[in-house]
Amino acid sequence: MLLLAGTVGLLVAMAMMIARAIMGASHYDRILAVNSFGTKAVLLLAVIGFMFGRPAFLDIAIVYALINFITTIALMKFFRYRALGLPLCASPGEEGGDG
Amino acid sequence: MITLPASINASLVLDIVLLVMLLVVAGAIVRTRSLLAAIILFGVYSMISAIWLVVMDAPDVAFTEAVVGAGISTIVLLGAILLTRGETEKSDWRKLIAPALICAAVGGVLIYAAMGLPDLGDASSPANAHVGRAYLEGTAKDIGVPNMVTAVLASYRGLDTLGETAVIFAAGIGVALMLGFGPRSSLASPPSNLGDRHVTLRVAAKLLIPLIALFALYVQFHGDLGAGGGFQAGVIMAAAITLHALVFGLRETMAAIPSRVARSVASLGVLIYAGVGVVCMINGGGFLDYDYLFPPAVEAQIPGWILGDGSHAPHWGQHAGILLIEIGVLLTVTATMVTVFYGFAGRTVDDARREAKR
Amino acid sequence: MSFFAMHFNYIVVVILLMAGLFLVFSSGNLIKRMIGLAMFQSSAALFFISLGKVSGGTAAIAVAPGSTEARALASQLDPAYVAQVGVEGVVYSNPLPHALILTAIVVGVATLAVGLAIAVRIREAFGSVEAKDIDVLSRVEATQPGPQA
Amino acid sequence: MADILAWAGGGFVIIGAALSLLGAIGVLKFPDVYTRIHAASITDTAGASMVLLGLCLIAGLSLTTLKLVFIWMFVMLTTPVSANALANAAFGSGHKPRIGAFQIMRTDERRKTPRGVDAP
Amino acid sequence: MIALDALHAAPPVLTLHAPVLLVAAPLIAACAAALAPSGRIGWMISVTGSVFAAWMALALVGETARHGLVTYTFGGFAPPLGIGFHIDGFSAMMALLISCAGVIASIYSGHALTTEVRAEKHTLVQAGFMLCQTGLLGLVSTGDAFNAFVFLEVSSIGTYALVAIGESRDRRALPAAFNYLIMGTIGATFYLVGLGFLYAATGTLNMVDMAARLATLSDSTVVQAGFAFVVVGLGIKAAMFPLHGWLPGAYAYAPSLVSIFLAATATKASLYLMARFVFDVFPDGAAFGQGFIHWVLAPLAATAAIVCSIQAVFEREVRRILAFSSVAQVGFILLGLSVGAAAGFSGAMLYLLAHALLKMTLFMAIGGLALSLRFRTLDDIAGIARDAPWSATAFAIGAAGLAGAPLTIGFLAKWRLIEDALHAGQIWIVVVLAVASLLTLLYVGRMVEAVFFRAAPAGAQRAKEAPVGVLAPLFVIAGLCIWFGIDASLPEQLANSASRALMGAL
Repeated sequence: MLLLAGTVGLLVAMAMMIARAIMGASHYDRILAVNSFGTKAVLLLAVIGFMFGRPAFLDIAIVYALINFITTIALMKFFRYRALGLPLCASPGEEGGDG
Repeated sequence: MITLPASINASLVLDIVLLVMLLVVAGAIVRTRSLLAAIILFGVYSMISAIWLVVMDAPDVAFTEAVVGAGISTIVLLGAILLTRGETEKSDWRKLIAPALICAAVGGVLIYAAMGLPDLGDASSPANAHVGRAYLEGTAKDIGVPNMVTAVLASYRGLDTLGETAVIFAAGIGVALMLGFGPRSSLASPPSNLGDRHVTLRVAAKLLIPLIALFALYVQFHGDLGAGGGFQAGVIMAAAITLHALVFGLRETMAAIPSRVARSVASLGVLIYAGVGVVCMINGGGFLDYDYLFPPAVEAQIPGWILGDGSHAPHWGQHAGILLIEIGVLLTVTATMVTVFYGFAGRTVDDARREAKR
Repeated sequence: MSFFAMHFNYIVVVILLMAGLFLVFSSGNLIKRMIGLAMFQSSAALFFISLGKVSGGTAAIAVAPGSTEARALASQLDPAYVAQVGVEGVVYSNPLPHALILTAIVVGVATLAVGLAIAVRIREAFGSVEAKDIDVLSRVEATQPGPQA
Repeated sequence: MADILAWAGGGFVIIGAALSLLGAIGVLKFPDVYTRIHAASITDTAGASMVLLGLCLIAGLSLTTLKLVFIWMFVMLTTPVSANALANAAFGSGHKPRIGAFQIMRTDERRKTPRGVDAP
Repeated sequence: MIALDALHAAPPVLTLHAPVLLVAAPLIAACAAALAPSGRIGWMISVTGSVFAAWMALALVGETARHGLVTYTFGGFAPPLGIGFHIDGFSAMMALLISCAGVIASIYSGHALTTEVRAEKHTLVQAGFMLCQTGLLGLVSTGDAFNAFVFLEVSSIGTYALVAIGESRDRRALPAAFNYLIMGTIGATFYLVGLGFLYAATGTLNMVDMAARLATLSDSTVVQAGFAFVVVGLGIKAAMFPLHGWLPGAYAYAPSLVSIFLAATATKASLYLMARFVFDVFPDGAAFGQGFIHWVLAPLAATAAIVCSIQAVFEREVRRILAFSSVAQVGFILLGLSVGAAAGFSGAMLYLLAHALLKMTLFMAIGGLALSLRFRTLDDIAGIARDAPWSATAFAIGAAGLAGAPLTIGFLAKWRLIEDALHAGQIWIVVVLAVASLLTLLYVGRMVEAVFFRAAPAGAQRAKEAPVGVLAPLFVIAGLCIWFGIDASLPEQLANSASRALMGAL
């Protein structure tokens, strides 16, 4: 029962994230919304697994957390550098840039 | 009349709530004119449908949808709009009439037909009662792995999965044919005009990449016990490599895994899969009949303790066969996804201009 | 009302299918068409998975018969129902559609990758990914090279 | 004993969900990207910790707990990092915060960027 | 000419496994070709794989002629639990057609690729080509409806990229490939949705089992929707009349290797699957039954045969003429199928074989000319017979066959088609066939006139005769067109056995 309440709370939070992702304003807001949505989805998956009596599904939650991170980095990189293949700094040794 | 307990009602409610969310997001995708917003929303769409799949008792599919829809598709789409343009033009409403009519016609037929479908969750519907039930009852006896989806996928319908691997391989070939094999212009140059260091990100990535790869292996070898399998593991492995490329640059990644190697590994994976089938055939069975994977003399030598509660016949061949073909799938999928990423990320607008002039 | 709830999945499937198809046909932008195509394909996935659901079922990953987990799962259901549709005391959903849709999703992502790769090349060759511009350029091309154009 | 743990676990899950909900309200209501990132990342880590702690209590000691701990580590590692990367990217591309030290903008500048829409 | 049931092409061990070797050989060849160090070796691998597949197909033709039906079970699980191949005369004929087209096209590709595609991509093109062949061969052999979907997609995804690499000759290949991809995927997904309905109604995916269960079911909206979506989906893939929009572009702008192979096989493999569903899976009465054939299939096919022939008459680009003609010919075949329930399918089958041979000849002759000359319209190839007499001769043979000139297989096939229609008492079909044949004569006449009887425009680029590597497979095919026109016992045996297979229940 308590888990059900938790589920409902998370679902409402996710719905709000969807609203933010649709309204957006800037693309950074959208990325934020997706990222936060993903985190909540991870939690929801974990809770659902317990609620349905199959906690073995936590693997999916792990995958979610992971993919969510990578997608966020890719999106961030997309906006900042307009290229996916560039390194994030000059090279492992020296840190380039002028401020 | 059987009364439904609370958990079933909960799952029905979850089902409906998630589907409504899905509809809302789909509507937003149709409406938005910004391609980026559409892509981001499509990521959300995949995430919702993955949660829905868990609610519908399909964790394996949810796994795949999560790694494919939210992961690979988003990254590939991003790569594609980098090389194209971000906005769509507003279309004239008169041009929307014909598509709307076609869709309405198709939808009308479908709705009409769907009303004749059995109720959701009807255990006695033909779909669930005939062959599907036979798999539920037969897996323990025929194959001996707990995950019945893996059993169906890898053994009962192993040929489908061979075809699926071939499809992935074909996609890798297709993308390589279209976009080439990785960077031609200098991608080593850092974004020097931006003063970012991203120390946190680099440290975190260094920590995470081995963990992700490890997790991929867990998913791979846990696939016949729980949700997971070669395809999912392959995409996760490719995600680890993608993360490396995103943070440290494509040059660094390609120094470790050249595109030539990636392509060879992709075809190697299909060869392993087909090879298992051929070995079974040489040993006297049908193609992909894993029970014939080991000649009887060899099978007799395998000690009983390797797998075993002894509750069912051991099925060494089935276990080994599924393991081997899943490795084949893993190799093909990882290598193909990496090839696809190289194709999209390795091309820059400069390349495009040069190619256009040629 | 119950009929509606029990067919709600199919209705959503149809709406998503229509939305995807509409996007494919109405959008001038090739990338957006591919997104529509992906949505369209995913609706087929939703359809199959809905067909394979069994009320009160659990994922088709065998639970050891007689274990605590199995008993906990069965305790939520009517014993008569479990005896009728369960396998060794546990009710499972149908694994076949799951296996099929795994394959279909893979086909979908393969299509997406190839389609986007072609779209990128189109942009490079024509300078646009709007179907309108491409049509115009193609038509011009069709009349150009012939000596009596 | 098990009952008490289950109830306590459920309580933690609800607290976690409530935190996530609060964060979501923040993301919906706050005026600019930075405040929204702030709201989301703090409540996400805290909420996740609470929910996962609660689930740990319910699960008892098993492989499941290990996985929960793994998820927790993962969330603690990735959420702040992505929030940081996001804020970094937003700031680097010239988004101006609406409150705090950067609040004092010239009036003409403020007029140019309507509420909720960012400068390119 | 030998009788097919005396054909023992392969040793018994191979014959036992011929169904799977037929599909596995090109698949393994595809992997090997992708690993090959150079394009030349990739080409050899591809030829070897195709030849092996053709050998297996020949063995299967013999087997089916003797036993009527060859089944093969995968994974040791009998259908409907596992996947089984289900090869009868129709499948065997299609397998032989596809694999022989593969052999011819892959031999031809040795020369053609070097001028059409950049060297670094040769191995990949060969791999994609072999995958395409794998998919089509699997499609015609499998007895499992979902497995057919998988094989359909294996071949399609390979094909999309192969069509698109035609951009190096004409950039319009790219939008054509994209269109093909969109329409192809919509078709495949429609098929999948239809399959979902059929699965919901019957609970099985195996076609034999499905047919058996459908026969016991009363006609429901679910079954009808399943039928409709399967047919529309496959109709898109087979370029059935109003759904053929993708075809002209895809065939016209693809590299010649691809257009040769596609023109001979791709739409026909989808037609095969559609025929399986319409005539085998849905026995008379289920779904829309005869009503569908009489009121939907036949009229659409007739419209296709006439409208697309007219389009071909008014088209200026050579390859597009051939492509439109392909859509029209699909209409001919469908007309043949629609009278089949009454008069037997052998006319349609013969026509299918004939059209594959003739279109291959035409596309290959055009491809051979294109090696030395960039051309698009009929004007560009005016008078080319003086520069490249051999290619032009082969082209003329193909064109004559298409027009239905006596002493070619085209004449025989048309004759049989008309005979079948008369036998079924469908006079209007005879009229349609006659009108469409006249139109065919018109556009074929235009092409032949341009090639042979018009002077080359002054100052135009001169073509060179195609190299021997191209002329050899070209003349093999052109020779077959004539030989079968004189002694048609082999194609007739194939067509009759296919027709029997389709007439009898699964």
